[in-house]
Amino acid sequence: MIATTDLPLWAAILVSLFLLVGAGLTLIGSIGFLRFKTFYERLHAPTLGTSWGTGGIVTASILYFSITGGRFVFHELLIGIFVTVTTPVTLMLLARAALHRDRSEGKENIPGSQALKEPGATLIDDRK
Amino acid sequence: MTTPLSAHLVIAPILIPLITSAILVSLDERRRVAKSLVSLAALVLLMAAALELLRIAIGNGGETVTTVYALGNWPAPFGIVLVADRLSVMMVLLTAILGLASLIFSLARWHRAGPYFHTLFQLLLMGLNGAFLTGDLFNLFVFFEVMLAASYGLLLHGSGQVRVKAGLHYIVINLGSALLFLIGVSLIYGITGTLNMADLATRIPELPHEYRIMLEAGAGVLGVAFLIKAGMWPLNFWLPPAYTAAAAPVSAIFAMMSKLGIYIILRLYLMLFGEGAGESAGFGHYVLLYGGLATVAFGAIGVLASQALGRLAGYSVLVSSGTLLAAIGISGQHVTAGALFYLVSSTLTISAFFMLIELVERSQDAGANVLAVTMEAYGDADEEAEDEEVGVLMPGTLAVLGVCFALCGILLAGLPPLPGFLAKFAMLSAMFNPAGLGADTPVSMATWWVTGIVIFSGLAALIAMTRAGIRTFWASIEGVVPRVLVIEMAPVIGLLLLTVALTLKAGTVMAYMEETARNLHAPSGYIQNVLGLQRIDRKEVETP
Amino acid sequence: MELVLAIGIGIMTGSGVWLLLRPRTYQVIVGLSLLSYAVNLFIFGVGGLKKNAPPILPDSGVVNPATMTDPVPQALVLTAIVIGFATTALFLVVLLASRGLTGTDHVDGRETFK
Amino acid sequence: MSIILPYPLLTAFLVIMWMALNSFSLGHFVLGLIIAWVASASMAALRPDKPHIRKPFTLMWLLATVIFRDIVISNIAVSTIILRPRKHAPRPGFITIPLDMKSPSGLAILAILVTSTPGTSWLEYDSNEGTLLIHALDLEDEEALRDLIKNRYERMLMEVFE
Amino acid sequence: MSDNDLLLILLLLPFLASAALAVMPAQARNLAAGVAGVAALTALTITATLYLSVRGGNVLRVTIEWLPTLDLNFALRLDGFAWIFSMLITGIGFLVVVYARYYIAKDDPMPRFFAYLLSFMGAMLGIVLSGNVILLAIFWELTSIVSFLLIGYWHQNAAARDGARMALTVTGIGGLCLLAGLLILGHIAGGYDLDKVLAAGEAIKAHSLYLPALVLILMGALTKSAQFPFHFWLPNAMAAPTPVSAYLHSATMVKAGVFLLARLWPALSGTYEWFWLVGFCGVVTLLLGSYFAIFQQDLKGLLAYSTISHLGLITTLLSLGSPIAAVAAIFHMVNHATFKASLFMAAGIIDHETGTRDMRRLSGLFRYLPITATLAMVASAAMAGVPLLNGFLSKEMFFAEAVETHADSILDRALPYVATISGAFAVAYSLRFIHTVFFGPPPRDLPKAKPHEPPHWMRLPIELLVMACLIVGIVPGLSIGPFLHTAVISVLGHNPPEYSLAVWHGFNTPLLMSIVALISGTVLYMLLKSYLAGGEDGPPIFRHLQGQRIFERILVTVSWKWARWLEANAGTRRLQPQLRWLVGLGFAAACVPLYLGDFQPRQLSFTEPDIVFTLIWVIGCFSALGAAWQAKYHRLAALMMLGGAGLVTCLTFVWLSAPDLALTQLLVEVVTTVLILLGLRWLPKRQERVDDSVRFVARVRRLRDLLLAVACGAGMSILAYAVMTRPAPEAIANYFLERAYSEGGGRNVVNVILVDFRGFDTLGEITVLAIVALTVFALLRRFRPANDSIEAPEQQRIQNAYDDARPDRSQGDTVRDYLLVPSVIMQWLFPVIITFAAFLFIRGHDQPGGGFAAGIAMAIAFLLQYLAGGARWAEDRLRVLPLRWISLGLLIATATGMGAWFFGYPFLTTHSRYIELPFIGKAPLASAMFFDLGVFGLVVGATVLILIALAHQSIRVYRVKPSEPANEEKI
Amino acid sequence: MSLVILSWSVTIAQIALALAMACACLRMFRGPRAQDRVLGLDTLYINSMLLLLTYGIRVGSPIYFEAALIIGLLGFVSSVALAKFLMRGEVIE
Ligand code: NA
Ligand code: NA
Repeated sequence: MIATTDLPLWAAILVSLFLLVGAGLTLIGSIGFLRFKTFYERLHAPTLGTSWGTGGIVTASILYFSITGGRFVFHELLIGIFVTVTTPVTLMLLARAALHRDRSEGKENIPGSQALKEPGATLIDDRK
Repeated sequence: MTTPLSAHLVIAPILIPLITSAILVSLDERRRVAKSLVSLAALVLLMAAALELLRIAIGNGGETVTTVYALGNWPAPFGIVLVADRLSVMMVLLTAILGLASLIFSLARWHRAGPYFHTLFQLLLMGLNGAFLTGDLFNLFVFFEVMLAASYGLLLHGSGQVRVKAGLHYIVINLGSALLFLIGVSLIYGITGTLNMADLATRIPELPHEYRIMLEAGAGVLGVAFLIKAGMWPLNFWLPPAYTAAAAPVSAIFAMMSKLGIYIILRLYLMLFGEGAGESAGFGHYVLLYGGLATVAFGAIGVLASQALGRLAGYSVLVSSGTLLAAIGISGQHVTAGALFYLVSSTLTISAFFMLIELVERSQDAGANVLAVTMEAYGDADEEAEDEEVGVLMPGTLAVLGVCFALCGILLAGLPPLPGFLAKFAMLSAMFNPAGLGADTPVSMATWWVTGIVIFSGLAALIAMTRAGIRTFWASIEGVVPRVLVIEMAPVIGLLLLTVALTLKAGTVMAYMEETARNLHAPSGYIQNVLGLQRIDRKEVETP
Repeated sequence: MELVLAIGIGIMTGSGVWLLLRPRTYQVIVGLSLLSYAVNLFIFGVGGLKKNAPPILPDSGVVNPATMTDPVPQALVLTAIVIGFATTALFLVVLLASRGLTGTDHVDGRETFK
Repeated sequence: MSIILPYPLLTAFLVIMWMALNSFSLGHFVLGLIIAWVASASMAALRPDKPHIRKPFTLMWLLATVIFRDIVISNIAVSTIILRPRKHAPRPGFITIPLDMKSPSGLAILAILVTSTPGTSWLEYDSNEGTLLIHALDLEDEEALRDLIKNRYERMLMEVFE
Repeated sequence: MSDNDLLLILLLLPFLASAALAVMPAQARNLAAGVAGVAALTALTITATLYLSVRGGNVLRVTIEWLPTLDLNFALRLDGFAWIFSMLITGIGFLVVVYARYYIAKDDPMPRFFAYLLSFMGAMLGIVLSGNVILLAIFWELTSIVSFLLIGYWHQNAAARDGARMALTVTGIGGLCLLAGLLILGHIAGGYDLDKVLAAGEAIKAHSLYLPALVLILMGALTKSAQFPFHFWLPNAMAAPTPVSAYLHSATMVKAGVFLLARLWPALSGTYEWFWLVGFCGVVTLLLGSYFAIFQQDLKGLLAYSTISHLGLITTLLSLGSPIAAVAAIFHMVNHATFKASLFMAAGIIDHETGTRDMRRLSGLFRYLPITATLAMVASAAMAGVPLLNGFLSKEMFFAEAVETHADSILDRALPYVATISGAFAVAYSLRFIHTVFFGPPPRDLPKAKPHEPPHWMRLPIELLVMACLIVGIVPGLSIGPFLHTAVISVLGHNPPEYSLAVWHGFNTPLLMSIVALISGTVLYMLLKSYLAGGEDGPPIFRHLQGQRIFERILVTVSWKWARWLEANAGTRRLQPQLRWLVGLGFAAACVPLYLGDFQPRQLSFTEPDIVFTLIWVIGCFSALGAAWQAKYHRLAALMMLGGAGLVTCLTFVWLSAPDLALTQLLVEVVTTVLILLGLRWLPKRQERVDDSVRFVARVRRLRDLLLAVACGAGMSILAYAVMTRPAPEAIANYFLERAYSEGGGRNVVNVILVDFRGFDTLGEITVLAIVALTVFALLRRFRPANDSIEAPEQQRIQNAYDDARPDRSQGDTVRDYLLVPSVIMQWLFPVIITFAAFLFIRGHDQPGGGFAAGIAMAIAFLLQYLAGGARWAEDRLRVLPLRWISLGLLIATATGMGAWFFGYPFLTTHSRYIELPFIGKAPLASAMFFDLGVFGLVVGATVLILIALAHQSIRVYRVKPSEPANEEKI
Repeated sequence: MSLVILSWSVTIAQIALALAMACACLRMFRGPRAQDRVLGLDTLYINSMLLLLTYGIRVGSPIYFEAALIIGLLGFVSSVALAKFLMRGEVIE
């Protein structure tokens, strides 16, 4: 079903390599995401997918379309850029939120957890 | 070479409110006078357009002239067409009339109860007119949604707990029905490959069996969506609360909305499942007939059980809808003619009644005035200017209100001589004599049922209206005369006078309805007109 | 593929209907959203399923219609998506208003009826 | 310059983005320029903190090494951790790093770098105290990490932005 | 002026006068009376002159076309019978007007009274003059309505209101039945013209629908004429002003029923059913009415029951089916009208002068009102059937008929005795009327101390009527004879039976019966005298069996209690049952045709399996189920799973060649998620509770819902599978694919459909969006959160408290630090997203994208800045004027559509051509692009408006209301 | 040959990505906390974006690129909103 009549073998191998690396990293990241015990550990896992997971597949795509199209196209690179720039936003905001929630619940082993529990800061009603 | 503007008259009932609303949005909320004037001018234009369309549709020799307008210059089964025939034009005119009446009524106070009243009002009219004029099934969906969206806004106009609660139910039900609509339309498209109503009518008779039953499934689902709008029992419990909760002028125009469901059932049922539909002819007519009867019965019971006038009016909408559904289910040409007459008269009546109720109840106590309560509790300070309604007070208020109330009662109960009676008589007489007077055909069981239930509903309305009228006008403590302005009373009187005019010119009106019904039952003229329309040739026009 | 999609549509419909019949406004709005996915997919499906046959013409503009998927259902779905979005927004605000005015998020505006 | 073209780098990026998305033709250059100009002007309306990139090449060098070296390495490291059996569990933990950099843009780049590198995540930046809280997946070598962020990333970024 | 015109004028005159009276001021008493009197007198004169044209059996007909297709025309028909009735109506009408002028008190609005009275006169004339049975029914109901107003004239009085309502209800029911009956009659006769109906008599009687028609018509006639078992409304109608009673309840309206029976006599009578139905009601009414009359304490009550009884007499006569009986019936109609009207007026004078109508308080009034008393005595005698008075004549005819054998049956054989007994009762109550009121000791405790004779004008009508009784009673042949003859031949045809109007027929059985009745009646009165003087109101035995009370109770039960119960149980005000109906019926509507059509699903095909697609859908299904599972207690989780389902939907669109849909769905997905999140803040907190899941009822309900959900899901699956696997029909799609480029100027066919082929849909669709945005905005301006969500969210309170507690921090530091770095990136993205939106817009016509997608993307760009900096921050920098965008968008789209007009094309016709641009070269320019621009603008405006309006709720300051009990319902 | 290699690798990559999506989805289900779910959804988005890219290679058409681009550029917006909701109880202050 793939219209790749004009793709040379080396290119096919290269594209496949990048593809498999990218997809593999993403899968590993997601497995880690599933396996890790705490939220803060899990936070690391998806970045495999957003870094070289994405990188691999974007590269594969650029290679593939540049070679089949006969000219260099790199608009996929934009995806890489955007993902790299936007993922930190999500992760930062989320991590800080998790920190807040853990602190306000007084979880052990969380930096700053005691600070919230100081007198004057009692406010947690533990609904929800 | 340009065609005259009048060639585009068919689309005027849609564009006039659309453009008006766009202008209204850009006007500042505080410029109420300007907004009112723009809105009023639009309705006058709309009325003029509708009358002109009516004149065209009647034609010279009494034969219907069906005007087809191909949007984007794409011919019929492919592009969207607007079709102005007797029925759609009549509905558009009725919309314009109710619209004008409600708008005038609202100018006394209601249009100030929240932002964007005029805009939403115009868009509601646009939705209604579009739905009446379109010849395309999916475009119908779009206009249904335009109308519904505007109706949500209008129903919630003025806010307050009652409205919001009723509005919530109303919205959920209609979202559900929109989904059914989509399922139905897409199924029909999947089976027949077309969305044009006329084209559908030509394709249905040729469908093989397997396709036909799937088409019927689609039509069934679509039918449920329409029946929700028309208010058939047991899909109508949302209707009385919603219509009651809405502000009076809104309820008054809502009276037209339930008729849209009826209109579309009438049109599609007769066009798609009329006698020419082959194996599918008469599909689901029992549902319409007995569902309609159940609706009348339920509506009548509700009318009896209503303490508040608003609910009574809401249930009257159901009675009216049910009667029409049952009449469509009977599916005889003369019955349809009577039903059309009934449609017009009952819509005018209910609309007038909704407005009247607000005026009548105004005298009872401050609690009845939802507006005042809402304003007091939740109103933003910037919302309401201090000006109390300015305008000429109605002289002889109580007497006028009383007379109008009595007329409404007579109309709702179907008592003679007003059109409520004439229309019921026309329907029943046609049911008893399907082949015309003098042909002693056996009277069908359905006829007995309809007769019985129609009489029962009339009786229920009579009892309830007397009860309510006595309570309101006779038993109330003297001295509390409501403040009613002339511009509030005028639309009520106007609508009621129209019913009187319908009585006096009943012969002419019935002749129109007969011809309309004939066209509906023999839709080949409509179909030929729609499918036969040629595109305007581009080259011909471009070379000067 | 048809089978998978059909089952998927069925499950989305089922979940949506279940939620639609629940008493909390939030459940209803989620249910309606699920139902509109299902219905959109259904509309889309009636055009027939074709892979890699988007109704986008080549530069020449000439095309064999048989190689392309039916664009009409897609156009209908687009309209349906927009209208669905609009009505979801509206419903959301109305349910908020109802919650504000009645104090509860029950669809009937009170906890237990009667 | 600043009125007509308030963000030249941004505008350039947008023009390239436009042409990458459409095509590298004169027509699209002109069109892209117009659109990029409008977009930059609207950016100006936001009145953001306007970074002054002193050493663009240092920045590019930093980015390149991070992307092609640090991130690759940590990709491998984290993959190993994940694929390793449970008993070889890593030693995750929090570390607080005092930062001297105040430039929001510099911090943003730092955040991107830290976050994009698997194995470290940015948790909290306290602007009053100038400290950064980080979570590391494997704290085997805490000092190395501290050193990487403080002395390499932060220092280079401060060179670029401050 | 021709007779035809006169006839028309006769009918219209009362209505015109009524209309004139309706607008007169309440003080214009004399003017009102004058107008009414002149109108009535004119009507009387016209009627009198019209005699010439009906004499000898002629019929005067006027027909004005009204609803010719339905055979309902404004047909008037004056024959002898109608003429004699018209005389009664106009004549007594005139007298009542004169009487009422003096009767109606100063405080009551006289013009209104006369307006009602004259409309009634018109309606009544309408009944008798109708030449079309439907027209007759119309006037019939009109009399009911006007009588309602007349009885309720003193509506301050509860009895008047109740009486009015009951009269209307009963006669209204009757009228509706009558209409149904007439419909059947018209069906059989082949038309509604009276002549046609009368001519079809034999066909009618032979028809299978004769009995239903008869019963329905009788329902009308018997209710109107207050016949058993519908008699009870009449005594209650006595709350009406006396002129009304005199006019409606003796002379005219109650006669309408028997008039109709007589009118349709040729068409309906003479059958077994007729005899039994009509006869039974008549006889029972005759007897009961007279019996009840004896025991009334209210003067008007006595007269009312007497009227009932006399009408029963007429009904009985008509039931017999013999022509002579019919003659007697017609004669008695006239006679009864004269004496009963005068008696009512006399009763009115007594009431007027003494202030009471209670016979226990009235006594010896002869000394105060000698003339009135004399007149009343004569009229009473007529009522009792004393010789030399008109009542005697018709009663003799009745007795004569009673002894004849008609249809050999119990009823027939009992008739002579019933007649005699009722005659005796009539004597008794007539005697009572006279004796109690006028004789005996002077009254003691009258409300008005000094009764005296009324003004002469008030007495004049009685004098005239009593004179008529005497004249007819003494010289019947000379006075009433010819007129009666004219009436009789108009009902019975030109060969009427032999009848004699002589006063003396020799000593025969009827006379004997009269004598027996006179004597036994007198004796009966003597016996009952003392009982009656102190007795309760109403007859013994039946006192508690009051028809009126039973009726009221039934009415309340049926029309209120049952109705409310039914309304509550056949309907619901709850949402869930309604949705269950909706879903269930939608399901049924799809399934029933399939089931009936014996639908065979296709063989499942597993060819071309797509593992990835299947995996995606596994995720999709789990997400959907998860959302359903979590939506109650874990809203956020459900929202995310909903997002998962949406994502799978997008992937499906991509997989199956719908890139445009995927784009749009993705964008909408983002906005919807944010929107719902914005709303979540205002919903109540919910804790997982276990108790409600174990309740049995709840479980059953859930099981039912689950089954419904499963059924719907399965149904959709089957339907979807069936429609997806069927061979594609010859669709309109090919047309679009073929012309999208050549005529639509675009290569993205979906987009060309949206902006060109079906651009009208899009116009509607964006209108919906605009409407919703405005509505949301309007609604949120009045938004008021629930008490328990007014406070800032818990997180903010904790963080603020933390900031406050630390000396080195100030409130807001936490959130500032939180967003410090992310917001920088989010700001960078602002121009990027704008550029991207432009990209989506520009290429839309040829590639996936378009105005809608671009608009949403643009809105997200704005949204992101609100997220980054908060509403105040964003609005400090960006002045988005969403309303402008909406208005402009709508105008641009519409104007583009109208632009085609200038080239002579219909709305929305597009033009595309290539234009030469400097630097750029040839560029495509389609007018559809402008349309899309409108779409873009509107979508940006609407989306932003919705989001902003919702976001602003958080920064609004709400007044906390101290207590609101309605909201404290929580248990 | 290149066709075989490429089609196999694309298929494997797609399956891997779909499995990755399944993992993310599972995390979204299991939680245990809201932040885990948000992260799950975000990962789901990214993974599906990559899947779209591979789909583009598979069918050799750049037409599906925009959908991936939208996820890449705008997919994070809903995650941001969710995160902010967790942190502040409110999305826009
Ligand atoms: Na209302
Ligand atoms: Na009466």
